[in-house]
Amino acid sequence: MQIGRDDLIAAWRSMVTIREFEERVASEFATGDMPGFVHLYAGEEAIAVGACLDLSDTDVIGSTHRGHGHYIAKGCDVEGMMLELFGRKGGLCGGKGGSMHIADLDKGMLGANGIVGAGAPLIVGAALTAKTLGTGGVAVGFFGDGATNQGAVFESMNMAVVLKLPVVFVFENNYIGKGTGVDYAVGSRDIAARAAGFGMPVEKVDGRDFFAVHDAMRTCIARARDGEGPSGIEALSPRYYGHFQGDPQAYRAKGEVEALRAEHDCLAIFRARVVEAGLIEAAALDEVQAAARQLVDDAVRTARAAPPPSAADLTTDVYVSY
Amino acid sequence: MQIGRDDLIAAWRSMVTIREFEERVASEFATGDMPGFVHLYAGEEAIAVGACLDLSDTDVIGSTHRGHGHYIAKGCDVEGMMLELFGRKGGLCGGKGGSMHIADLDKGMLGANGIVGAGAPLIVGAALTAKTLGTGGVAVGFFGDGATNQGAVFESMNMAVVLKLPVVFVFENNYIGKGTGVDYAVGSRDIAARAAGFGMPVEKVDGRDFFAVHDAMRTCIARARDGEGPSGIEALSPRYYGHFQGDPQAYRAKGEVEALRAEHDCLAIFRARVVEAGLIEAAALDEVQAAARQLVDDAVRTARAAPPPSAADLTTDVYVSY
Amino acid sequence: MAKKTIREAINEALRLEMARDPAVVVIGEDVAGGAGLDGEEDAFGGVMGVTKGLYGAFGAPRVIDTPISETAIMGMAAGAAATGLRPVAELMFCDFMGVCFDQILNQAAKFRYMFGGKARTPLVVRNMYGGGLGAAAQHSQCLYGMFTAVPGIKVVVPCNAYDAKGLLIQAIRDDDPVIFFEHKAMYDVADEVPDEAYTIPFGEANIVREGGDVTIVALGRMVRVAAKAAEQLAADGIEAEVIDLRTTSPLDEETIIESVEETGRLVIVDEANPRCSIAADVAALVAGQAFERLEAPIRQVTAPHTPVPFSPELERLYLPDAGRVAQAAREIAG
Amino acid sequence: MAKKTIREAINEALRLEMARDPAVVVIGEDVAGGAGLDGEEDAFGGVMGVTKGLYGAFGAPRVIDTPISETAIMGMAAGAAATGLRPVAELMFCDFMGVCFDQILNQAAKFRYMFGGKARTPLVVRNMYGGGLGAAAQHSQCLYGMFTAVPGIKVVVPCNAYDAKGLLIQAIRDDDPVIFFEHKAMYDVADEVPDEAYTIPFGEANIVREGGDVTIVALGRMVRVAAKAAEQLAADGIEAEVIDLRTTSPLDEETIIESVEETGRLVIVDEANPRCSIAADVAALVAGQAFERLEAPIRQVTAPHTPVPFSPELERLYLPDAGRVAQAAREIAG
Ligand SMILES: Cc1ncc(C[n+]2csc(CCOP(=O)(O)OP(=O)(O)O)c2C)c(N)n1
Ligand SMILES: Cc1ncc(C[n+]2csc(CCOP(=O)(O)OP(=O)(O)O)c2C)c(N)n1
Ligand SMILES: [Mg+2]
Ligand SMILES: [Mg+2]
Repeated sequence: MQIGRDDLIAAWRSMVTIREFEERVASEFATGDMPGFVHLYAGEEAIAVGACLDLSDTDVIGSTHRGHGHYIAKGCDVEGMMLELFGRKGGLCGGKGGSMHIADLDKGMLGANGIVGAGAPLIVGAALTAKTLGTGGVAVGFFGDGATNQGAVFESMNMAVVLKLPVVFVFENNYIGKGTGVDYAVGSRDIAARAAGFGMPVEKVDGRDFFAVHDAMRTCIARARDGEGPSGIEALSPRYYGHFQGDPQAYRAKGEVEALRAEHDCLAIFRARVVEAGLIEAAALDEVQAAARQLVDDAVRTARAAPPPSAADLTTDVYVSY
Repeated sequence: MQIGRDDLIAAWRSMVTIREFEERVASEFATGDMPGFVHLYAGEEAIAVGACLDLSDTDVIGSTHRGHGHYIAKGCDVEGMMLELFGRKGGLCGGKGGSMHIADLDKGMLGANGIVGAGAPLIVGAALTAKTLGTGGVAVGFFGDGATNQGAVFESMNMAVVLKLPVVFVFENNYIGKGTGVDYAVGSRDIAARAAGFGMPVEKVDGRDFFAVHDAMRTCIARARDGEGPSGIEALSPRYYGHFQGDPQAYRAKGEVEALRAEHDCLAIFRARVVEAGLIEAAALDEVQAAARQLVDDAVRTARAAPPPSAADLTTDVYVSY
Repeated sequence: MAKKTIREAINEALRLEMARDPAVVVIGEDVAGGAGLDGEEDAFGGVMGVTKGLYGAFGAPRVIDTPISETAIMGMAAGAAATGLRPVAELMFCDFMGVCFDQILNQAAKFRYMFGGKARTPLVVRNMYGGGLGAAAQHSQCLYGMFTAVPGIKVVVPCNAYDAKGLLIQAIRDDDPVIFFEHKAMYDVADEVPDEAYTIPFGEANIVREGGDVTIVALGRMVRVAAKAAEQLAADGIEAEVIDLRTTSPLDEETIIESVEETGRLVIVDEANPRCSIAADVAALVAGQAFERLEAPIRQVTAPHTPVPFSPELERLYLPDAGRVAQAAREIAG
Repeated sequence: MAKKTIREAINEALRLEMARDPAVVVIGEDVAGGAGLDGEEDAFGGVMGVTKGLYGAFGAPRVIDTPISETAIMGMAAGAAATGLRPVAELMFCDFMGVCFDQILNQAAKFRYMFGGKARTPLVVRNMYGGGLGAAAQHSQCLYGMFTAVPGIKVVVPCNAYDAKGLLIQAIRDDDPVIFFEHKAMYDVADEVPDEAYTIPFGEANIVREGGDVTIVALGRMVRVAAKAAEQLAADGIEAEVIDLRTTSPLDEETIIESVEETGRLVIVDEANPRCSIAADVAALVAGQAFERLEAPIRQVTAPHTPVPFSPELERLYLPDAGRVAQAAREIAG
């Protein structure tokens, strides 16, 4: 892997922005001022960022209920998302979608999705558009370990292979689906091998290692762009927070999360690597992280000060015309 | 494989009864007197019979839209089905179901199914009943090559593995799904391997060879009865008729069916084997076949003479109580 | 102007729009047929032959045969629509919505609202509905009511070849998801259809027959049943106004209400089961907005609350017919 | 008699029936929770904790955690029901019916009819519906209308803890498929609930409040909204009769019609979207069978024809409230 300094900085910026965003959302949600449900991505940053670093706005990603990280990794506006999470006017979805439906079609972010696995056929469709109109774009779909058991995901893998579409399936194995372990829910106990059985290459990587994810994705994306069809990666990395905020995580061992944070945090791994290799000096990384924290802090202040949607918004945007 | 003479006779009886039934339905349907759609099983008899020979009434099978063969192989009443196909009173489903919904729960025939793949979760459910109530029964589901691409089938394989249920998946590869070839529709081009990826053994066998099917099924059924969980077979055998009656089969090469009938017919293969091995003399086989033809002929006469359901039947059997 | 069947009219609409706009693609099982086999290409052209010839005219990249995976088909079409194509996806039988409803109910229908108005989803889902062919309980349902209930979806139920062509072209050019219902027993029904492209706007019901004594609202195949009943009624000196809804979402409330305000009497004919149906929906509309002018109970003529039976004798009893419609009208127009 | 929440009442109903009948099993995602992980067993007891403790009491063979595969869950439950078990399957949110509707619509609902009366399918599907928690468009819908439309299905929508327990026990002992709707914002609502098992028959609406001026029909969470509106109306001297449907299929037509024949006026309150809804269904029933006694237009108070918005301010506007119900009643009871 050779990644230029600017790209490394960009990757770091995305990763720390996601982390700062999620940690802050956790505390904001705890105040009770943030409505609905939020599912936090902290701990899995290296997957979204490694997967999206080489994508442009003509490339499309399909996200999950745990979509904040994918959204930021795809370069979408942080303030717009914070406003949306608070359900305010000016939110990226006008306050109508919220965390579970955060999207930015202009940036090729086809949306978080509240229906597990439902994003799979959608990104296959985005890939069909790219192939049919010859945009050169690829479509990348993110799916949790639990989602890999959904019929929609299975059908979509087969469809992408049959139609030889430029799709990359990213299986985010954080070894838990809500409160159920992957080794219980996935009968074969091997997501990558089961997916490969559909007729595409699927590589298993350490999802906490940005470089491993990026390397594997580079191969998948190149394959897709070259018209060789779909492929996938299974990236392993834990989530630090509960399934949703408020989940006490009784299904996890005591101290499990603390140990993971202390020993295998994806940010720490990235930082150590680039600093030790002398690619970026620690001070520069700190600067970027401070800026990210400031960005999130400003976003919260803006969001808390913003007005709610106006009553008229209730009945708009149902149809283009009716 | 050692199968007693009685069982061999029983198998032959089932196979020729299916063949006689389907050939007769083809001609009856052509008269225009048989309503709806019929999908004929002729050519695949060895699969249903090889799969069902060792099953009892406490074992449950789930069938497809092409269900006549499974129904007969499971030992259900031929006249009752013929009456049903003509939509007459006294039909096994009272004339309300027809060919696509032929069923006999008392005999463990959970029904043909008009929804491709929908039988998969149902037989997993039948297996759950067997396991929970300790009946010792197994559940066998039949699926075409096309059906193997349905989400319901994928989810069911995983569910059966996760819950370690006594299920046997029988994939009937007649290499066509309606008018689409299996090598187009199954991206991996290998149904058995893709299914095995779900975490269960799946053996590929020549579906025209009753003995090969029966051997493979014996292993699967034993495994299920011993509480070792699901398994499957992929059995290859062509269908002789169109997808449904009236289908000109333009998607097939000229002379394809004729060649298959002449060279690799499952009945001919069985007959040659048992006669050459001196297990059963040709005359006995002919006798059984003549009896089968008579049975079907009587069934048609009875059905044609039978009255339609009475008007009151329209609104009964919607609920047990309402 | 040439007589064309509904089958030909729909095929023509697809041809014209595919020729006009490279973003229009047809997706479904055996929409061409023969893929991966040794026989002819375009061997099916759709199970009823409706898309026959499109494969030859536009080729594989525009006429896309798929595995039997409706969730992937509908979702792929929805995702493609949201990113720049105008897919016409074929569900074959509307009954199959059971295996793929999520991609319509929770995805395509809600993109625009959930995403704050930023999405456009010009998706058309063609499907077959209705009884009369002995296709039994899983291949004969009328499920347009369930789609009508979903905000974000438009629902079209044409009753003749002229409307089928004009409404389908409108559906393809429309920027919202449209579910297009074709009655499986009507493909060979023919009438005058212009060769060129034309559109029929949504939300404009068609007054098939004028009359001042009773209003009969119908849709799809039931429009012909209603018209037949109107003839029987005319013989008794009762003049029925027959309204073909054409689209159930949007619904042309104005035309219905205006008519009932004239006649004071309403019969609704719907091939679907009665509960939470279009028949109930229209009755509720009138009971709320034209009550003062209503002079008699609103009568619904629908299928019973039962699955569709297989036997032709039972299916005939199951389906609404002109006699029952006329009888209902007589009871209230007396 | 002790006060119990709806959560406790449902849990108790499940406990009692599981103890009573070994054929009763609970199936769903995290109905216990913690499977294959290093933490506690029964870690969730259902996403809302409704099934908490059942795992400890009855163990894995009776309380079955599953992968995220609703089609397999519903189909497995349907197949198990048809072969001798009495499964209570949990769909979590009713919105998820989109991914598994076929197993209800085309399988469980139709077995008995398609198989000529030979099948029994004692299946219960528990699910959550409704808004108020900011769960947005894909987790807040009210889809009981779509199930009510399906012949072969029974639909239950309880509005308090006493009814929830009695109706759920009835559902479990019932030999037909039952879809059981629980409002996600009502689990902590408590009232007097006996400890022992009891059943409430289906198709018997509950007259929550008697009154002669106007009939207000409601279901689920809207029953409390209707009752609140009735109080406001009483202050203005308008006596409203409030009817809780309890089950939408079967529907207690008699109680509704008798009431409207007394009051001559009808308002229906339904949290669902308006098209082809229970509100429309009840309005159509009355417009057909109680027209002569009807003295005013039938008013429906429902959500608008839009998806459920996320922002609390918009969601509050989206949901019917007592003020709107009272206003609608005043308009026709004037
Ligand atoms: C079709 C459907 N089923 C169930 C749910 C409820 N649900 C939301 S997220 C989730 C767990 C998903 O686990 P996984 O796919 O591993 O993603 P993770 O939460 O670990 O990122 C479940 C069961 C849903 N939203 N949609
Ligand atoms: C969900 C669903 N999709 C499509 C159909 C239409 N259909 C009926 S049978 C069939 C082909 C099935 O092929 P296969 O599974 O190979 O079985 P075979 O007909 O070859 O026995 C199709 C597409 C259906 N009935 N149900
Ligand atoms: Mg996970
Ligand atoms: Mg086949």
